[in-house]
Amino acid sequence: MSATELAAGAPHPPRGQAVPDAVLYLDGVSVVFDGFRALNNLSLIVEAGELRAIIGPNGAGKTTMMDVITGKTRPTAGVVRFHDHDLTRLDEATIANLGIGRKFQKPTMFDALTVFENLELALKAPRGPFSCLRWVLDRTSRQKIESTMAEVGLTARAHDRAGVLSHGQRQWLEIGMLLMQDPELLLVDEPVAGMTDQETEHTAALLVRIAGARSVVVVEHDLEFVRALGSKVTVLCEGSMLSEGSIDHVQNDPRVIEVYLGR
Amino acid sequence: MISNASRFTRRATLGGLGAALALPYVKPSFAQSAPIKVGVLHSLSGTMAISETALRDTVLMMVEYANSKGGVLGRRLEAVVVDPASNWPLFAEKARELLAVHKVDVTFGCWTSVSRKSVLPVFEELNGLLFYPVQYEGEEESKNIFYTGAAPNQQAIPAVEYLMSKDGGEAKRIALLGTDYVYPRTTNRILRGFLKSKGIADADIMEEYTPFGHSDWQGIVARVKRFAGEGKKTAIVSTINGDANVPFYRELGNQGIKAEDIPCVAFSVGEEELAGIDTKPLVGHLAAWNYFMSTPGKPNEEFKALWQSYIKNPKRVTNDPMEATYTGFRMWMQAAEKAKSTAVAAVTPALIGQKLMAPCGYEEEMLANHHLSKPVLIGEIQADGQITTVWKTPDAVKAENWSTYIPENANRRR
Amino acid sequence: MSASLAAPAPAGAGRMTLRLVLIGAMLVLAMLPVLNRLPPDSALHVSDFIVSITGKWITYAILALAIDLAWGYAGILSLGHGAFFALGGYAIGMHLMRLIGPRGVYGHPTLPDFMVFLGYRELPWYWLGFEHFPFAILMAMAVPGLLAGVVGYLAFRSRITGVYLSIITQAMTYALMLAFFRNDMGFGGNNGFTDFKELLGMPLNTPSARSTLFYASLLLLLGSLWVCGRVTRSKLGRVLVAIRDAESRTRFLGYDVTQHKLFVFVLSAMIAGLAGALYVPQVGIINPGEFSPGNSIEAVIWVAVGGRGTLVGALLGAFSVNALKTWLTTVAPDLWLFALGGLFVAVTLFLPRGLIGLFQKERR
Amino acid sequence: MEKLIAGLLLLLVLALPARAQDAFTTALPGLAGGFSEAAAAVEQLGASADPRALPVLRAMAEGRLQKTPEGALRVPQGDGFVDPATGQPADAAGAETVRLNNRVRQALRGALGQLQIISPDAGERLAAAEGVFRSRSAANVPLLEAALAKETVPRIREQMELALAASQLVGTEAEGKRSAIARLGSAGTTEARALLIEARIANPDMATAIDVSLAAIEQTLAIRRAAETLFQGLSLGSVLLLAALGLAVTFGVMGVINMAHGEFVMLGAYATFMVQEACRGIPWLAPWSLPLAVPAAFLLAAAAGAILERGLIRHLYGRPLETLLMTFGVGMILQQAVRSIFGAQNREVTSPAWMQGTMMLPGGIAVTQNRMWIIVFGIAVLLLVIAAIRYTRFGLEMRAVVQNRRIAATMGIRTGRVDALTFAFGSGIAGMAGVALSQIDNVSPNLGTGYIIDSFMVVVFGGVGSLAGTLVGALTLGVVNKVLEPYAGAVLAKVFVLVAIMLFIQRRPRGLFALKGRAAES
Repeated sequence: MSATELAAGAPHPPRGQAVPDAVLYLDGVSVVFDGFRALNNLSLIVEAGELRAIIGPNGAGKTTMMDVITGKTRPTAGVVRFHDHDLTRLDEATIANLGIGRKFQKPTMFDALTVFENLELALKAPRGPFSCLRWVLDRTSRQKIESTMAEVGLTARAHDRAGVLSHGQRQWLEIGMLLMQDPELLLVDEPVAGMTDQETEHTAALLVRIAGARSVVVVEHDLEFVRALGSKVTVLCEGSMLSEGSIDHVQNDPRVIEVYLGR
Repeated sequence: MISNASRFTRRATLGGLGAALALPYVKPSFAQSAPIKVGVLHSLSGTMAISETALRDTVLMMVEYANSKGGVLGRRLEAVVVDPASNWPLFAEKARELLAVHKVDVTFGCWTSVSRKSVLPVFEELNGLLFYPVQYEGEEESKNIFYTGAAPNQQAIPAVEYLMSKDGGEAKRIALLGTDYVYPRTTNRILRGFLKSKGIADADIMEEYTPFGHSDWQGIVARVKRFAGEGKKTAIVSTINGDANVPFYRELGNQGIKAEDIPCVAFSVGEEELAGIDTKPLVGHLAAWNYFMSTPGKPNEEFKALWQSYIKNPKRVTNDPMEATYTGFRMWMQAAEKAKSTAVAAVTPALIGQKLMAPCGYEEEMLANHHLSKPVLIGEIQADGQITTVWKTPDAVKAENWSTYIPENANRRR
Repeated sequence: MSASLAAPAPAGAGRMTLRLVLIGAMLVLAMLPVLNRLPPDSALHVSDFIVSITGKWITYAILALAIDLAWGYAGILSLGHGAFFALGGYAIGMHLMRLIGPRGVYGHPTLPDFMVFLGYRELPWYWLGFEHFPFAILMAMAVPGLLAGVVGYLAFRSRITGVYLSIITQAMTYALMLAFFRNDMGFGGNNGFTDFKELLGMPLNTPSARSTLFYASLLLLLGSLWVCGRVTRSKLGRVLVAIRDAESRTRFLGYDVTQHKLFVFVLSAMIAGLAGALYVPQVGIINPGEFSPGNSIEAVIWVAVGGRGTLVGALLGAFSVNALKTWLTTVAPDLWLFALGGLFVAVTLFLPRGLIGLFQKERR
Repeated sequence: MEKLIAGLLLLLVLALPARAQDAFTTALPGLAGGFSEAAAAVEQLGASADPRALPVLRAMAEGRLQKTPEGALRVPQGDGFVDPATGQPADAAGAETVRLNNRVRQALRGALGQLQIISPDAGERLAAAEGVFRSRSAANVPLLEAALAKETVPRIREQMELALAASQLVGTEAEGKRSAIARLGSAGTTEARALLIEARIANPDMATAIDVSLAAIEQTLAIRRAAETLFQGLSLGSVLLLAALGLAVTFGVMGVINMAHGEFVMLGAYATFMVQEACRGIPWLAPWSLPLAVPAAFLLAAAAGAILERGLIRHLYGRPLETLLMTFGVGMILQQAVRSIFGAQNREVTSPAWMQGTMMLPGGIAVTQNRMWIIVFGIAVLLLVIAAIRYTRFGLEMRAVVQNRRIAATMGIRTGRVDALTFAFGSGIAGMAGVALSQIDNVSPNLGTGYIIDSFMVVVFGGVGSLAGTLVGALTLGVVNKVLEPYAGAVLAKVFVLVAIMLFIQRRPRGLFALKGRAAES
């Protein structure tokens, strides 16, 4: 059975119709670059408060899917909704302000600014130029930043420039920035690359804790980590969904074993 | 000979903000026996360098010449050269520097009208003395400036009269082509008035302007050809500025516009400009100026010899603005000797009425309006890049810087 | 995009010294017109020339500040800031032309000479209102601001960044230059405006007018420094740095990059316009040459030489390069382009942080 | 040819000694007089149909006729001089050239036309017919009819017919006029139109016939004008293409913003000048100096480019804005260096004969030779660039380095060397553009500054990194500019084009031929 058929056969409601509890709703999304199909008729539903892990081999379309959701890439076809908002018509900043936060595969932040300043920029607050000009850091905001710094273990480095942090610290800082945004949906791309086992464990716990109040989508290679998350898993392959279910379910799915795990 | 290092400048070597702050503590002071300072305000870089560097050299040549004759009033002359870099505000700044810092006694400079207009308030404020050596549009008068180039009546009108004469080909239709700035605009306005007075209808006049340095003349030359193809003998009057002339003449030659059919008379084209073109296809096209290198006579032989020995190149050409610089410089020397002073207040009245047998072969006189009387020469371009005179006024013509063909001049404030 | 050359904030002590130096420099500048009034034989006398040229440099410094705000902080390398400067200059130039009134050569009560001459019967509509000084000043800010707003909106919205933006802004100033060179535009063509008589009732070309303009420029410099400092030290300043270093990341944080860039670009253009408005009465001429792309690049180079990303660097660059240029065009009229060109090459190669980087290193 | 005629003349003079008062001898001394006198004498000599007049007038037209201080004329022949009045060798001490003005030149053209219309040489007959056409004299009708009766070459026949028509039109015979009007109507040239417009005023009775002919001419001219505008646009486009091609390589392929690009073009123009000066001493080489200049300009500019890349630019990779500023400084230095070496004045680069004048395309479309060659040259350079990139080892390595520097390096490609070569290649192309520009613009230190912004606009408009985009971009801009020019004027046309490009880039930030997909994102 081909991947397309599988995806088509997956249970989901007819196109364009909102699903009651769905926070994120992708249906029939395709992205074509110069003839190359990065996403092929992909459908995905993430419900409120859900923690979802997405795995797949290189080139499966994980990052492209993130790009589509956050408005960086426009899909060639398909529906992408966040609650009632059609994400295919919005730009990155608007999408971010709707409550979708993203952590990049390669930790990206502002190297010229300090840890504190990076978190301050991420803090949920009016984003317009005039508001930024008038912005004064009040006590609650400061406390929020400080508690986040404590959470990600960067309190000691508050006034160091982000450019001098180690790779692991940068991962933490970016997670911290994500927390500061206070988003409803978090898209987390390979959060534990470069982390020690202990840190990985800590991250997993953190994500599980967060997921209660918001939805979290995690893309990861590290199967141990995914197992630690204990969430529903979606397997992508060649731009389409290959399998979905618990980690045990997908690990035993022969198709998954064939294209991914079995290699 | 060229003193560039005043105390002001030497101390400023500190550079940077330091230099800016150090400047105030330095003030120039010159001893009584100090040499006479001659300011040279010509662009040595930028777009105008092509025309103005030769004038800088002419002034330097004249300084050397004057010193070889024992200086002026027994004092040595010293040139102060600055580079205003074809940048008009920089002209004003450099003029101020020459007058206020270097305390020059006289300045030779400027080519474009805008550079002159830029420095004019500075010369008036600081009561300096400027010799301006290029033909221009007139409509100006300053007690601090002497204009040794032609006014419009000393160039444009005789040239068009010539075109309309039997010898010039009896032109009945005129295409006025110019660079879009004040000299061509004014000249063409005066010419329009003049042509109207000669009974030429507006429909028989074509007027077109192009930007500075315009290099693609295909369309315009083709339009002139079409204009000429509507009957009646046609001529071109070109007030195209410096750089744009080479591509213009090339296009004229390549599109086969022969002087016998559509003669083109130019007002800012001299031997220097032609040096960049192969003139064989252009033989017979005309230039109206007040001096040509080919002018016969002893004064011109002396001038040419002086120039070619100074520049150490027996092939270098002379041109009209160089001659005007030379004439102005000689007249200033005469006036300073007459006034027994180089003070502006003394030299200015002494300059009026100065006469000189100029290289153009006529005796020129400085008039009360600070302009010269000059002959008008019409020359034809030759295959060797020289221009030979085919017509000239019998006498030197007095300059009218306020043209009678511009009606607004009647209301002019005096 | 370009690799970030993030200028680190000078360490606390360094920042303090820098500020002291800056205050000292400002005080010295403020003293110049006073020293100018001393008798000429006094050891501390400062010549008119120095006062007038320093006044001009101050306006250049303001322009440099404006460029630095856009480039050093927000990463917008505009090669068209000379156009904003020139537009501000034209606005005040129009006012100065209107003030000449019947004192023009042709004695026309309202029309400037060049219009009389080109056969205008009445003032073009876009000249109306310029007889009022406040209106002219408003326009000196509004016109550059509006142009920056339109060009910036179109460019930033389409995410034109880096060298593309530089090329577009360069084309903008080039197109304006060509347009203003046309006599038919009603701005005096190549000759532009000159021979101004008075401003706010005070005759120009007098020492007192010069010192007034000097202080006005200095005041504007301080005001611009304050505004730029206010912006760069606010959260907005940090957002700008964020945009400079990682534009798309800033978007994913929910910042509307177009708005922020537009804000700083327009602000910068308005400051440049005001600088131009003070420049013109001091040099006594405005003409389309000010729009030439070379001028804008040169102004950017002042900032590069001084050190971008620090406000003091911009000032240092503007003063030092212009002082050098004034000095060299007299001392070495044939060679100064070698020296200046060589300086630009050397600075970009060896001093990526500009002259200010030298001081910063020393202090560490 | 001349010798033959002179010989015949000599025989003639010997055979008919001293025919005292004929037209020739009466008119001859007038040539040495003032301009009006000379013009009148030339006309008389032309009308005399005396074969003795031909060598004298020809010498005069070519600026070889001498006059002695006493006012006697001398025609140079071999090493000596001949007195045209007697045909005997004579002494020419102190003689100077007889000067001409346009009026005399005009008369000479008509007179030579009259005398040469029955010349055995086809070229001379054609020129003669043109000369007679322009002199518009009714007196020429019999002469032309006689000449036409003998003429067999179609091209000359046509010109003679037109000359005849022009002569008949100013005559008195109504029948001749009518046929002349019809003949000129089919000529479709501006000269014919000028004649008819003038005739319309002189002959109100024939206005209808003339209007029909004029309308026919207008129609032909309108088509021709459109074709010529297209040619002008393509010509401007090819200049832009040449100026931008080098940039398309350095900016498009390497991402280096080289503000000194214009100065490399200028170096190419000066190289052309130097090659020309070097060839001047070698007569057989002189006409080929321009083709020789192409490799010379390429090498000079390429060497300068390689030095710039190795010495400076390579330290600034990844910092395009700094590169921009640095190369601006380099441009200043190069300009001033050239100014110091060659002087600020323009340098003369002559066009070889095969690049001068006008060429007639089918349909009577007149195109200038130099621009025609520049179009050809532009296309040739484009093909060369494409070939170099597609089919050479260097091109392959270049593409590899552009796509993935690290992998290219691991495969043994010396990336530094490839960078230097690529930059040198782009600069060399700029140098070749300089050869072409030396034929239409000033060879001065400022040559390059006028082209740099246009070149950038072409590259950005066409799409960075796409040679096809550069070609289409350059030609589009050229043609649009030339189509707008008659309506908006040269300046506004350019301003409109610049604004249009700026707006276009808003819509397609990556230009006409944009690279799509992930590769373009990074």
